[in-house]
Amino acid sequence: MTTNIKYTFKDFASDQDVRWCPGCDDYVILRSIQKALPQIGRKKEDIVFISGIGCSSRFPYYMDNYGIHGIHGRAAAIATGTKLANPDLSVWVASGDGDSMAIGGNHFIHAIRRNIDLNYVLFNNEIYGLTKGQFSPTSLLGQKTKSSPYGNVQAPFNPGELAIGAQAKFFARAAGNDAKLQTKLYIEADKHKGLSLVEILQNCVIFNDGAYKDITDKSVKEDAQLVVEHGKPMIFGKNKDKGLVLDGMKLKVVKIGENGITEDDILVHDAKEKDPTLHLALVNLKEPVVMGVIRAVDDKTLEDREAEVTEYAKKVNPIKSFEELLFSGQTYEVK
Amino acid sequence: MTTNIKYTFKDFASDQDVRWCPGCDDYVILRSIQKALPQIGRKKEDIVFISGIGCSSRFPYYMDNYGIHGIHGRAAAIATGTKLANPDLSVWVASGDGDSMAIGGNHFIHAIRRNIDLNYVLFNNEIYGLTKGQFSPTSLLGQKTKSSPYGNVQAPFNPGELAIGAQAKFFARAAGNDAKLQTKLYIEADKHKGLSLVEILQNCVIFNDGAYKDITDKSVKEDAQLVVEHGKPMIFGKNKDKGLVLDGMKLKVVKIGENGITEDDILVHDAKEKDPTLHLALVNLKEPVVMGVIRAVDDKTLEDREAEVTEYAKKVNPIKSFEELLFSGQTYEVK
Amino acid sequence: MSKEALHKNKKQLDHVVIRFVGDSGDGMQLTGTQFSTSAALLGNDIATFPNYPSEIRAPQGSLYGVSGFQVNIGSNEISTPGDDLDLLVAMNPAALKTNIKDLKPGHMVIVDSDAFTRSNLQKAKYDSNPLEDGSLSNYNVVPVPMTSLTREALKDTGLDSKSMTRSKNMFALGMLYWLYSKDPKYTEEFLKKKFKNKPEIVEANIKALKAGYHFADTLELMPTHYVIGPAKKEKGTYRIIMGNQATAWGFMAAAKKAGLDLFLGSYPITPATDILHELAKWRNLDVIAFQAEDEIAGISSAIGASFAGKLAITTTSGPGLALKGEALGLAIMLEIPLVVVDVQRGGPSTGLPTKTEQSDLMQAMYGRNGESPAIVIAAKSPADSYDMAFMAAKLTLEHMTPVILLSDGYIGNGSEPWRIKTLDEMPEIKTYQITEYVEDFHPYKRDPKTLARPWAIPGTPGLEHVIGGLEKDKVEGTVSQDPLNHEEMVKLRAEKVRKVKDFIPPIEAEFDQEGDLLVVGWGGTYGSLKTAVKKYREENPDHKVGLAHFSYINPLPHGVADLFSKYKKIIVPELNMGQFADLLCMNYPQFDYIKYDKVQGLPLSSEELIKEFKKIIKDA
Amino acid sequence: MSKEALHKNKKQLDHVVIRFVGDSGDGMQLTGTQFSTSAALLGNDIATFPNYPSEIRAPQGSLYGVSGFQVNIGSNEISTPGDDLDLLVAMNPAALKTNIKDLKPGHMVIVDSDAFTRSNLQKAKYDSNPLEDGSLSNYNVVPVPMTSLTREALKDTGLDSKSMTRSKNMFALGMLYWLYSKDPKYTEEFLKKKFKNKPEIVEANIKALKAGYHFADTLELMPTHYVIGPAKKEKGTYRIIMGNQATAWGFMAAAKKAGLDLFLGSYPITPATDILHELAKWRNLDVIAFQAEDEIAGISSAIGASFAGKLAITTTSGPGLALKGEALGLAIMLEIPLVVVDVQRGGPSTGLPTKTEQSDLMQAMYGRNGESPAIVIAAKSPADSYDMAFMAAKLTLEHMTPVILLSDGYIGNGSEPWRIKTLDEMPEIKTYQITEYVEDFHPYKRDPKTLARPWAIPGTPGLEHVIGGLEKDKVEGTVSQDPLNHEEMVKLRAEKVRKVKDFIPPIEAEFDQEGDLLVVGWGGTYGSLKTAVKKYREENPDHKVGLAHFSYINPLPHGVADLFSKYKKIIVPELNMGQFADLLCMNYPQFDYIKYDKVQGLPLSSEELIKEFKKIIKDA
Ligand SMILES: Cc1ncc(C[n+]2csc(CCOP(=O)(O)OP(=O)(O)O)c2C)c(N)n1
Ligand SMILES: Cc1ncc(C[n+]2csc(CCOP(=O)(O)OP(=O)(O)O)c2C)c(N)n1
Ligand code: SF4
Ligand code: SF4
Ligand SMILES: [Mg+2]
Ligand SMILES: [Mg+2]
Repeated sequence: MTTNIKYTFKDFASDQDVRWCPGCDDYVILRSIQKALPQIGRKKEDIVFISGIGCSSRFPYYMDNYGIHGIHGRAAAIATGTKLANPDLSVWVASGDGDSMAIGGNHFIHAIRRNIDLNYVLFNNEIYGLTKGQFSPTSLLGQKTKSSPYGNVQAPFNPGELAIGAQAKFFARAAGNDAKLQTKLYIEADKHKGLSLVEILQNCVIFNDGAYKDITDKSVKEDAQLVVEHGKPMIFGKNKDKGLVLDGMKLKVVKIGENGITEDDILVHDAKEKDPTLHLALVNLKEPVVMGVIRAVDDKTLEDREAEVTEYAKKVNPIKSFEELLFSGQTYEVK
Repeated sequence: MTTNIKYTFKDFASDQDVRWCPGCDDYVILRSIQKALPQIGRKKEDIVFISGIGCSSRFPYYMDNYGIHGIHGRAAAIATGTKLANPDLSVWVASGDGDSMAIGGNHFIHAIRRNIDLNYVLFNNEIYGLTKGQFSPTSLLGQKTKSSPYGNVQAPFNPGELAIGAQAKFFARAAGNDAKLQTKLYIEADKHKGLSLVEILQNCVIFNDGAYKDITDKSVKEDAQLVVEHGKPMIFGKNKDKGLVLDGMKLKVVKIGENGITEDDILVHDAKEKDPTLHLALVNLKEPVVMGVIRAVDDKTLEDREAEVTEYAKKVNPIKSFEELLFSGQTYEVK
Repeated sequence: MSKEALHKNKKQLDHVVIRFVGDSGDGMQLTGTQFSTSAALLGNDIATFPNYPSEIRAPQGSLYGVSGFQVNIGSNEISTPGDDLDLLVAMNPAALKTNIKDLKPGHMVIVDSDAFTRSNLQKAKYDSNPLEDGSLSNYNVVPVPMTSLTREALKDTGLDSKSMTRSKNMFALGMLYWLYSKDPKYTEEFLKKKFKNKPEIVEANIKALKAGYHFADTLELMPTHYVIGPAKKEKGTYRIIMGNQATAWGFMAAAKKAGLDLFLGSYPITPATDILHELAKWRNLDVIAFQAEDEIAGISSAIGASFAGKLAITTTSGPGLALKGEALGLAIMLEIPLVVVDVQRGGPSTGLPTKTEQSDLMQAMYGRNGESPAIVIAAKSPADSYDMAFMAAKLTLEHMTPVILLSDGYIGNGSEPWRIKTLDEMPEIKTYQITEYVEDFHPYKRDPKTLARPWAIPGTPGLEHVIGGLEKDKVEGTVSQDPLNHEEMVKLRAEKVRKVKDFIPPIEAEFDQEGDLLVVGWGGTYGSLKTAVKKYREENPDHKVGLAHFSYINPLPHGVADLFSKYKKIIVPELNMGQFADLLCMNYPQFDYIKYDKVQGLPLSSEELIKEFKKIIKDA
Repeated sequence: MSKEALHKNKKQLDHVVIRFVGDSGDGMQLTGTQFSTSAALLGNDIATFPNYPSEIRAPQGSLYGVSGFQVNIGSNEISTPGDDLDLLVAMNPAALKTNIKDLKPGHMVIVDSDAFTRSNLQKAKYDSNPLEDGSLSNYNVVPVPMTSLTREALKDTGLDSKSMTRSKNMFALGMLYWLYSKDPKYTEEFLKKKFKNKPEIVEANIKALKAGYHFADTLELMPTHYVIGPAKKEKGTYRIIMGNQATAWGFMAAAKKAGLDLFLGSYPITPATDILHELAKWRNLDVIAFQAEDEIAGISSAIGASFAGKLAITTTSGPGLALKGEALGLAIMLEIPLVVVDVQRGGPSTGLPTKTEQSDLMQAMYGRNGESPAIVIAAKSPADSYDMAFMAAKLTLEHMTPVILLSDGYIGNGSEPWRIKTLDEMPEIKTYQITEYVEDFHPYKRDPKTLARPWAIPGTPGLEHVIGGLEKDKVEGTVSQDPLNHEEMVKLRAEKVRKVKDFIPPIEAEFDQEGDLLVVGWGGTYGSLKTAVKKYREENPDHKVGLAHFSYINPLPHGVADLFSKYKKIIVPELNMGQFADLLCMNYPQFDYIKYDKVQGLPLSSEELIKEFKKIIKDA
């Protein structure tokens, strides 16, 4: 249910002290969501935040909405129940890379394939924060952590790639320090019907500080990030002079103005293309890292399909009430 | 360890009665593996089959090798332990679509991303067989089963797509009734170092009979299937006159001889291309369905990386024995 | 003997135990169901139990592919599908071989003699034909060439021979109807309805049915037929209900009664899956049956749905319950309504998945980390599953803490007549749900009577709050690591479960109210125990034996010590290694408990129990 | 008083309990570790316990961000980190506020007075400055401007002010060294080694350390200093060891002793993760520490590794054990060696993850479907974890059935001196492993002594076989659904565990061997119980009190009933709601057990125990 009440971000802040480490990107995410919600226009009481366990999963405590701080890895499964039970709610998941892709990997991919209408915020800091610094399924090969003192040997997932493999219809990405883009993406995520996955490249200042600095530092970010927008050419760079073109099946960075390349040669981003091939390439691109809404394909949601099937059952099932059911089929009287 | 012993397929058949339903494709898979193993040239005692629970997971009982019939969904995790414990073993996983992608989905994607050298045979019958016919994560939308009497509302995974999302380095596919191709693929799977996933489109005669008949029936299969081979043009059809070309980022079927198209225009299959984009497109193609080794990219295996790290640890760790460890650091005498 | 004479030769029986056995493809389940349904419709009390092979469709004629269906019909109260058989119907050698040991000596076995081919004998690992080698001389063997007789009867239908053969189960059924003087009309009606779009099938089946009936009528090998009079049962409308179906319906009834929708989050597992199948049918009646990706997602989705205000349940069997432990702990910590159904099967691990056992009791009590008490209750028969499912829902809603409902393969798959209980007959269910703003709301402020907390539902303005798995402040529910608050909360959660004692019926004994021996049971063994005690008392009228059957396990009901002290001996028969006896010992160490444990994947038989009772009373 | 006089004013103490508290960033863990290590190196017995906040790095100065480290050092046997404090060192107002209640009245609290700024006082929710408002008049408050004194001392180092401030913990440590007459040389050595590439840090820290030492020496506020003489300990080489580290090493020792490699499959969870961290370091010593995607994969990979011939273990805490239940059932069914370590924490659900509890005992016993008995043992102290991990490995290898080893956050994170036990001192471990062809191999043919089965390893020619979770034939291990075979197997698996009784030491009592009261404990409470019983007997020499501490829980050791019958009363103090008492009651219902339960996330204190003992003995 939408609302006419004019909220400010403060309306979404609970009275609990926020207990993340000073400097953690989680603060930026919190604030960005609190800023997005008034623009989304849903009633406070219709919004639910569900999380697992991890630093990131403390999130619901800091929101003044309904919420469950669940158990490790099960946020998506819990949220699925909440959303199926009441499709009118706006259900958000807040979950870390470990929570979502280590112990919670199965629920993660299944929620995605079912296209249930959740807004899923993935706090990817490439580390287990709460348990003090073990490698996660997104940690880099060779990364030294408490549980990989000689370097991590387990090749990482790329969350967007995994999501596309699991049939994701919506995938967006933003840097942990980019409050503005984040706010925008949360609004887009909410607008999109179906599971909206937003990956945040979140810096953990304590156990994996600087993991993204080559992408997110002020000094480099404009050349290291390409923020895509549906319908717009994929141009980036400090001077807005770089862009993507197709080279066979691969993406290539070109410079506008060099070798006769003009803006018109640059690929125009189509987030709504059903075929995931190009989106996969975008998701996997390393230089630049692609931010923004990479994929946003309309499709039926799980709830839509549930509703259809319910309608159908109502039509075809001859039994119309529980009492009728009790007496259906072969019964007999004892007198 | 390879062997000089000349086995026949009978050497790999255990003394247990095979108890699948008459007509089940599982028999074909069993026989094809038993035929592949003598050609692989590994010693019987070095081969281990590990499974979960399901009709398909009864597989190890019928092989005269070492084996574990595990618990539902955990085959990949158990096999990971076995292979890490002894990389010299040839470790095979036999698992159904439910076992691998419902309850076992998490272990499935993690085994893939780690690229541990398992040969993973996925019996995909798009149904839960052993529990008598509920929809599985690969069942079609709308499919009526015991647990979806009004039609399935959960959009299916495509196993190859999910695997590529999880960083698969080897993916192959064959029809359940195609013993010859299967035998070949099992041999290829074994040759490949790293996780080799072989999806079998397996017909369940009891609960999902005919699920693949439009692809696998004798009468249609040559036009419905494209069997790819590395380095060969992707040509198919009863008359070998159809082929794939690239149309932007999409695959298109063309007819050789029409519109001036010659064999030379047809895409040559490169299973070794690291970039997964084209492989994803092949995996997702519906008409024709692509069979054979779609992706086979060389990369380090988990065991390789474990071995490297062990070497490294041996080099850098100043403590060379457990006794030394006991007395390392600050100790003191009480007299 | 003339036909007329034959007809007069009717013998009155008060009950009879029959088992139909054949290949998975022989239609034994249908035959058994039809026979028992007709009997029930004609007034008998009945109890039935199917016995599936663990293979889906084993090779024709193989020993492990034998499928069976047992039925006990009687003119007085029937509590179990019966122990030893009065009649065996065996459609092939494998079926004969695997079942003959259960037939009472001297009793009749009807076989399809056409099926005793050399190849079938070999598959059944018979060295010689048992119909000929005298090995069955202890039994009254009635060989009937059912296959050929059926084909003969259907030769004019135009069906192919395979299709004709498929009707031989109806031929067998017809014989049985004659033998037990039952009118085949209900089966005819059934066939007409079931195959209404395939008139040729209806015709063939009815023809075969009649042929069997008439064949038996004329057959000299069957000199007698039997009458089993109608049972005295409470007045009302009845239907035959399977345990799993009754469980499903019990929850539906509770949801209606509480004014809530029903949400099931489940993952298929034998022998619980039928509850999922059943509930999946009724999405037009406000039931969401969500098949999740695994058991953990099953319970987790139910937790999410409960938070959103549904009556939420999750169904499984032993291995699945093991997987749900962590999430169940969360539900206990959250203090939300949730029912977990465990239809127990043979363990440990995958164990004997299609067989029955009661070995998950301790798991239900303790299978979670930390101090995490749950209400644990158990159904005692197929029909009782309706009441206990209803009760599970009522307790979880009225006490705001999870309930585990234990059933088992035996009662889950078994069926019996059930006097239909409409919603009017069921007790009220009051919930703690709040869906409108209230002043002074505190998520963990409790109702002193039950210690239940309010259940404010998302969507309700002004009551926004967050619940979670960390220990929480005893009123506000916010995270609290305070030592004394934790201790208080641990005790509150335990006390909340203990208080349920005041809301459930006290334990009572059936039969003798004091005396030599108290038989103590719980869950699905009720029918066996009752039959055994009844028989024992009939045979030993001067021995005083009572039966105390527990439907409520945690907390135990009031009155236990009082009752136990009235008997000289206490025996606790269970289908496990004595788990309930151990629990009793923990709670009432002042009594001696004689364990009687059976772990064979089979129900208790009255014979073995009676033997044991005798021994104990003699020893006393 | 002259300096000399001061120096002479040394007081002998037999033990002292000190707690260092400050912000997470204040280095309290290092300070405490250094102090206790030095004390140990200088001959004291010690026990330590860290107390981390549950937040990673809470805001500076906040109440929930306080990090602490407690140490008990003594000249006689020290069994616990101590109850109430003799000395508190508090680096800021929040640290003072959250810890002062544990300081004994009249005792000394040293504070960094520089940290008592208005902003810090506010963050600590003090209305007025406790150093000034008289609220601490019950204590001996020693305010020291540590921050400024440290900066002053380091002003010539060229460090920036933030870096200088960071050394104030060394200043505090220096004061303590003087106060307890300890030579700071070990810390100097430590600093030189630890920061060998940062000489400026070494210099600054040593300067601060010395400054603190000299400051205390001159300070009039500290008129006395203390001497704690060396403790009498068994001869040998010692080191200070943390419980989790000892557990890791115990398994390494067992693997070496058995001639096997060690495989750990684990998923991080507080407070068990340090075992994973520790083992991950030693891959050069034939240890594979595999961090899996979740707990289920952790145990499953260990099962796979065990099948392949490794000594396989999996480590976790309560919620993780819940998740492992199903797979543990498989391991029990397979009859393979496997150790599951549960470092218990406060439950239920996520509970109090950083606090200690003993509430997983019942879960360890029963947290699986079906009849699935496991061997359950428990470590009683940090150093004992080495022996019990070794023993867990020995039992699982010599009996071919899984073992659950219970530890807890208190002993897992605690540390104490440990006389290093080399492999020579450890008992032999014989395995049932077969790696070469043998005639007449049957995978489930048992050693009659232990009922263990042979452990034939893949790669061995001619012994190919398949094991699985379905019930199996008692000799061949092939699938068997036979009812009597199942019953026999259920009993065999139980008997196998029961037989372990003959291979473990019988229960014995410490202190009085009969008399008024037997204190019964298990696991990590040993130190607290021992301290309490010792003290109690000192205070009440005519009361006879014994202590029976259980390391073996399933099976219970021989001699229990005999021992219990020698005392008038039995008390069972536990950090749960009486789970062990319940188990005892189930096994030995003839005794009355007085429960003493504490569920606060805290260890037992000797004071509370002594009070309880008194009450019981008086009531008797
Ligand atoms: C069942 C269970 N297993 C393990 C844990 C321990 N644990 C808590 S959070 C966490 C990982 C946190 O990493 P992530 O999800 O990336 O969140 P972050 O802290 O980095 O935000 C782990 C392993 C737990 N609480 N429960
Ligand atoms: C923990 C657990 N949950 C559920 C089951 C029940 N179960 C056994 S096999 C199976 C699914 C089988 O489907 P699939 O893996 O596709 O194998 P198939 O039988 O089709 O070959 C299920 C749900 C189980 N044995 N254990
Ligand atoms: S540990 Fe890392 S992720 Fe967690 S709160 Fe601190 S900075 Fe953030
Ligand atoms: S049920 Fe289906 S998958 Fe299972 S054995 Fe039969 S045909 Fe094969
Ligand atoms: Mg993380
Ligand atoms: Mg399947």
